[in-house]
Amino acid sequence: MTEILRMKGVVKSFSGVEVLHGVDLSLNEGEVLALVGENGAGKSTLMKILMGIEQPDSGEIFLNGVKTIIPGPAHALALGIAMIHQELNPVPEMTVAENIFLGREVNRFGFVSRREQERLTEAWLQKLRLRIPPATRMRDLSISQTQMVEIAKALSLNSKILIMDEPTSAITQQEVNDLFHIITMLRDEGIGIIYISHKLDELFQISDRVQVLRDGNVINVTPTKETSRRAMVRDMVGRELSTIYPTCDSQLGEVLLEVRDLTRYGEFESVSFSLRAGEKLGIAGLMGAGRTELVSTIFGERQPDRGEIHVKDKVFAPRHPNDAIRQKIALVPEDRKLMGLNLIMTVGDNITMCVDRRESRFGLLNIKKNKEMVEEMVGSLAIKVHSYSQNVENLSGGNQQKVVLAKWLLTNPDILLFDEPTRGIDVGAKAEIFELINSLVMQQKAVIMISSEMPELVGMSTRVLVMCEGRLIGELSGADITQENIMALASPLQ
Amino acid sequence: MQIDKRAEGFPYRMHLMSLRSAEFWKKTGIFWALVILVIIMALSQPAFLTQQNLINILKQASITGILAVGMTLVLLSGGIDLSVGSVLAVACMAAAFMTTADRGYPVIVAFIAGLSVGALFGIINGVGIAYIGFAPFIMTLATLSAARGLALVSTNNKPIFNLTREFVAVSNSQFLGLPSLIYYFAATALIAYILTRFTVFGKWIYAVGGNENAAKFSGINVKRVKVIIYGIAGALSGLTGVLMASRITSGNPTVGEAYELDAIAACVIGGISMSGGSGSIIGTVLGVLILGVISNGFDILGISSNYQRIMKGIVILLAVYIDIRARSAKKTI
Amino acid sequence: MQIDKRAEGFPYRMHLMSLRSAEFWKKTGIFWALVILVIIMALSQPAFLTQQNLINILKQASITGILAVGMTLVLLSGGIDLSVGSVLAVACMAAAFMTTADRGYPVIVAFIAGLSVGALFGIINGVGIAYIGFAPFIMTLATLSAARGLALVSTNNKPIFNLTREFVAVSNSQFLGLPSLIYYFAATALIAYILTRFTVFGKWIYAVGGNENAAKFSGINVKRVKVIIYGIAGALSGLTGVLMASRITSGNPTVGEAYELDAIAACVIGGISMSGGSGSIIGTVLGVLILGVISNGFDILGISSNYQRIMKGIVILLAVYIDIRARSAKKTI
Amino acid sequence: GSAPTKPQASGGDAPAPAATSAGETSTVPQPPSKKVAWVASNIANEFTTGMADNAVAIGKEHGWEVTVFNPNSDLAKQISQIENAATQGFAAIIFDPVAFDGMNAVVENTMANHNIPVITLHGSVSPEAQKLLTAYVAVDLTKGGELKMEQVVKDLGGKGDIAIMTGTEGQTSALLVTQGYDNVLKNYPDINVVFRGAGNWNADDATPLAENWLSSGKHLDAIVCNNDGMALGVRAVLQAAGLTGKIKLYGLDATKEGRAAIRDGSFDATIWVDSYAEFVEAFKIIDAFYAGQPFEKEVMVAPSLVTKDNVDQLFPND
Ligand SMILES: Nc1ncnc2c1ncn2[C@@H]1O[C@H](COP(=O)(O)OP(=O)(O)OP(=O)(O)O)[C@@H](O)[C@H]1O
Ligand SMILES: Nc1ncnc2c1ncn2[C@@H]1O[C@H](COP(=O)(O)OP(=O)(O)OP(=O)(O)O)[C@@H](O)[C@H]1O
Ligand SMILES: [Mg+2]
Ligand SMILES: [Mg+2]
Repeated sequence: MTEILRMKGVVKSFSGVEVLHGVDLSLNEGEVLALVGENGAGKSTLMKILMGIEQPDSGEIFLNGVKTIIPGPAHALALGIAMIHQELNPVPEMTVAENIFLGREVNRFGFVSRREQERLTEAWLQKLRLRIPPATRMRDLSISQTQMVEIAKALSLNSKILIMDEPTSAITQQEVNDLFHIITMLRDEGIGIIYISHKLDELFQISDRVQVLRDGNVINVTPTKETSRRAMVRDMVGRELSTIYPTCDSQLGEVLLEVRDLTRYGEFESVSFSLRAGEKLGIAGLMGAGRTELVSTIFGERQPDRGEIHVKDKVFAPRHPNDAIRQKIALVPEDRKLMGLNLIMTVGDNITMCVDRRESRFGLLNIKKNKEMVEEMVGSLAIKVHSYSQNVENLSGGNQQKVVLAKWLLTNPDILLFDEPTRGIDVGAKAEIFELINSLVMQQKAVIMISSEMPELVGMSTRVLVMCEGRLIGELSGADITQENIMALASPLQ
Repeated sequence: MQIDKRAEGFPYRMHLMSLRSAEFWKKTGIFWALVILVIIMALSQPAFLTQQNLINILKQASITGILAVGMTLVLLSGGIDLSVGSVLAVACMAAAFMTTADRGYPVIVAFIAGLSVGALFGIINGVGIAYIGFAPFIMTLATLSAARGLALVSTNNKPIFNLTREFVAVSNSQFLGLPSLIYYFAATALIAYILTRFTVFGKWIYAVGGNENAAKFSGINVKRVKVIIYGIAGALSGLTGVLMASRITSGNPTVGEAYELDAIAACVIGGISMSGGSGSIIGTVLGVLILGVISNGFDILGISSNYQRIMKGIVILLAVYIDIRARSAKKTI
Repeated sequence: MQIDKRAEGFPYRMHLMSLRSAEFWKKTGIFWALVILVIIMALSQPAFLTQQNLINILKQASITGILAVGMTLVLLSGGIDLSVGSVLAVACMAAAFMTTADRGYPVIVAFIAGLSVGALFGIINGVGIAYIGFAPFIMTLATLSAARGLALVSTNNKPIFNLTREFVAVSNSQFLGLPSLIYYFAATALIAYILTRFTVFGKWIYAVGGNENAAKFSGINVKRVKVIIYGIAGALSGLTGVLMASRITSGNPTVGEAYELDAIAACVIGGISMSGGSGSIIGTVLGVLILGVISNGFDILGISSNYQRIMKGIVILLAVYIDIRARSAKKTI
Repeated sequence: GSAPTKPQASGGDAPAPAATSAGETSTVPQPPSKKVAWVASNIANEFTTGMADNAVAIGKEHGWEVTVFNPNSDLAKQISQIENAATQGFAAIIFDPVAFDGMNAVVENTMANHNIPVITLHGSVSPEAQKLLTAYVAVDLTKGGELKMEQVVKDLGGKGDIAIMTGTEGQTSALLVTQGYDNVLKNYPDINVVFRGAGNWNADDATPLAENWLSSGKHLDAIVCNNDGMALGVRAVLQAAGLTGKIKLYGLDATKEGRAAIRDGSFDATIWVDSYAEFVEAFKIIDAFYAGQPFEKEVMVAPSLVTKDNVDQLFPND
């Protein structure tokens, strides 16, 4: 096997803080290298350096043994390096085809050959078994569809080195399988792939070697076959972690939330269910099943066309999320960048956003109390920040997600709606979040959890609702909650 | 072609349908606003609908129109260009300087002078914004001030009179019964339409405005794209300067004051987003026509200019309101 | 309380230090630009640094200053208000109308009239933007046009004069050796500083400007917040109208033309982002002072107004450049 | 570094308002510097540029160094500039007010705190402020408007349809000139004003306005403009429509191009204001002030009508 990439002693600091302390990395032809580590370990930063998006403070990059300087993404692309970015980067007003061919449009004398582009796009989408018309605008896609398009885009670049930074964080099992199929093909063609993910099962399925980063240092590099899940987790978090799905047996209490015949045309139809105190209700479904729309309607972000919501036996017709917050409902939205966070605001300000008014006196911010609350949340969720007055923008993806969680926990809600709460979160943190969810239900709170990760739903839920095409198809509880059962219900083709 | 089987299902199909009709409404909302406006004007004052007057409207809208086309490119890329009016004035002086009867250079020299002066300012704007990192607002505000100063300094405030007949004919002649200005506008709009709709560079404009990071990560030289966009906008301001000099038969350093507001207004009325990445040249042209109809119609109705200001504000809002309603129509279907 | 143990380590402390110095530079870049500007002016013209002249600068910057404070709130929320100059004119007419010698209402009536007229326009802007969905640019452009028309129509273009002595004293008196206008500006800036820094509402302004969607999901009534912001900006324009009427000892419908550009420029120079969510009132105040020093200093140096325009453009860019360099300094530490 | 604040020798309540209290040589004020401020109303067109040139040239002849301030028609800015000039130790301030009524407070403060001559020129200020001023040199713009409209009436034989194009609404000079038109028009009911519109003093706004008037289908015999700049814009429209001579055209200012237009018949009349003479008067007053000699407190410069008949006589050097 020939080595096609070697990074040597890469050091990188932001605002004077070193986040990579001399990292080495090597990649062979036809190999899948898994890069793992906690949130904020520096995985994305290392890859951005390889893409020329960030410049290293010191260190060297060798491509096929030749020392190379990569001043920008255009250069990296020209060298045959492509990347699926962790943070999705669609151009919302442009079509799928235009996004995929952005920067290298199929053209004749400068005129875009739209048909040809869409034809090629169609082909790539089919490889991923993605059924989106190539002329659809990106803004009309759901987050998972967007992710798939970005994957298609990176694949279509036909590069020698392909970086995938958490490509599966927003897609369902079916799409993951399609993706892995393609990864295997690419590997066999001799392409080197760097694969970053927090879903450890995937790594064992797909990777040849694993490199673990912790706090900007390389902890371990081993062939995947020679390591175990347990060892990998220990390397990542620096301690033993027994299980990520902690058990708890909470008592079911009164019905806190009841939804009857809730409908928004074109999004979901005639959805009815109830939720009890102390319950962990999972909602499963394929992408586009309408789960996000359902919970945002309960949260008052949009209004139903038909049907009723009851909270503690009283009719609840929220006009605005604020009404929901007053009823002690919280929603951790699926897209943290779009709906969860103010990226150009500080960590502290984001965390206290929902409770500022509650803590204020005469409209003045209670700065002291806020600081205490922020310290408490940062501590209890182990959010990795340099300072509370750091902009959220510069946090690693996982830590951003924790900030959203912190913000909602502070409102002390009774009903928590989690829409993909563990997206992009590392194993350690995932376990902490599940621990947290358990402690919440132990306090007789009710939790709804939407997740596209079946094991998560299986591991955590006391009951699972399955949605398909906007309708509630089935309900599973107890021992019936298995991946197979969920998949069987969620798939519309049967 | 494979089509998603689920697409046959009820909610999805409805969704597609509503989307399609929504696109239709979205694109034509402002068109209907224009139609309604024209009908009202025609009913209030029969002279409005005469061929001569309609030609007048087009002619008078041409200069703002060309500026608005340049502005569209800039807005699409997520920027703004406040300097267009001042750059117009500099180009106006330059063109007039070249074509005074005693100097008497041919008309083409005036065009070259005006366009290059304009492009130069545009490129300065672009470099300041893309390479040095000035906010577009502040960079072009500085150019607005400096270019106006330059226009005034060039002749110490005095207009340049006595231009050659040939040059005066540029804006004041007719071709196939239509004033030449209309052709300049039409050609500019058409080229810009093709540029934005069908060319690679056009896609890059939308990409830079829609998501600068995505553009950068896709290997687009965002900085160079910006410089070119501002350069084009500058050159178009230069073009209007040349046409203006011919139209007012003199080089006047005070022309074009506050034209940037009209140009931006035309774009925004036409649905160009101020935050970049969405809108089309067709919208801009409709916006230009709406502004043109308003100002011509009110003049013809003999409404005093104070009341015109009040009405202009209200009519612009009404037009945009019709557009907003049309756009949100998809939500209520 | 749990604190991340890693935070106690060496890198964290170092980071804090460097952050502090980066923050320091970031916040003070434009301050140093102002200092450098003042030094240059003082060296070129000793009369510049006289106490009397410095007071003059503050006094003359006050009206733009108050407008800029209102504009800051609007820009922070991700909007823009082009109507401030026109609203100023309407309020100026209203205040003058109340205090003509023959009507002779007390001064407070003029303030109430001016502020309410301003707030009314502001609320109209806010409702149009938040509830109907007009783009801020187009909504306030319409108000710019309509309000100016209204000011002119109100007395058929004629000024209102012969105001009471008490009212004239509002802007033309001194207190503790300083012109009263300075106190109005200082008070407005101080209140706005407290509002933006220490109140819940102030934080909501940033939240709305930074990510409107996230703000909505956090339970903030985004629409209401916007209406209030535009209302405040309108009321502040109204206040400047009252002060202006007193300063010019008459109600004049043409005052305040193009003031919106100066107000926005002051904000942008001071580092307020045009896309909302970041910046501070202190920056705005520094921006106002920079513009004030430029216009006063150039006059004093006897630079002809055309060259002033050129220089103004260049100096604004230089000032912002110093700020940009200071901000990026953190990257090279 | 501000000027000494001696009590003002001349003033509105002095029994002989036309002269300083001469004789008390000990109170003859000393000029604080050799600088004189000319605070224009704007410097945007040929006429106002010419004024600034005249100010500098004539000031120099009288031994003053003239600094030109341009508030660009912004009233508040003009007030600021007068304040700055006063505190900066200028020996005299001459200004052309942007607005008639806007200057009371600044004139009052300046006169109270600085013992320097403050003179209005060309435009005028309200009576209260005028009383306080050292002197004023004024042009009766209303008179100019009247002269011109009389000529229009004469040219049309007392009957016809006209359009009036004003400068920017609300500006004093536009108001005064238009007032002059109306003073005359009220005596001639057969002159019908079909349109009134603002051309904002410049050709680029005048052009489309005139085009729209013409395409409205209404009959017009004459277009009367508040200044030559707008009339030149209208001229291009008339020429393009082949209506030169059929619709009479009137300007004001008698700029160089305006005079040429009178000569070639494309303008029918304009009004001349002699800004050179105005500045000569103003500097005479300043000199007399610092020499402790008496001077005229009010100087009126009459505007004159310029037509084809007298243009060569008035401007022999063109
Ligand atoms: N532009 C930036 N400015 C300041 N700090 C930054 C910036 N980008 C990254 N960081 C910091 O660098 C560290 C590494 O971030 P990085 O995004 O590489 O983590 P990661 O390993 O990809 O984590 P995750 O699994 O959460 O995506 C984090 O502490 C982050 O806060
Ligand atoms: N921005 C949008 N514009 C128009 N339609 C949309 C948009 N986003 C989603 N939809 C449609 O709404 C429906 C539900 O989509 P959504 O992806 O939010 O469901 P979900 O169950 O939350 O799935 P996911 O697992 O992807 O979060 C789908 O029919 C989808 O096509
Ligand atoms: Mg990452
Ligand atoms: Mg979803």
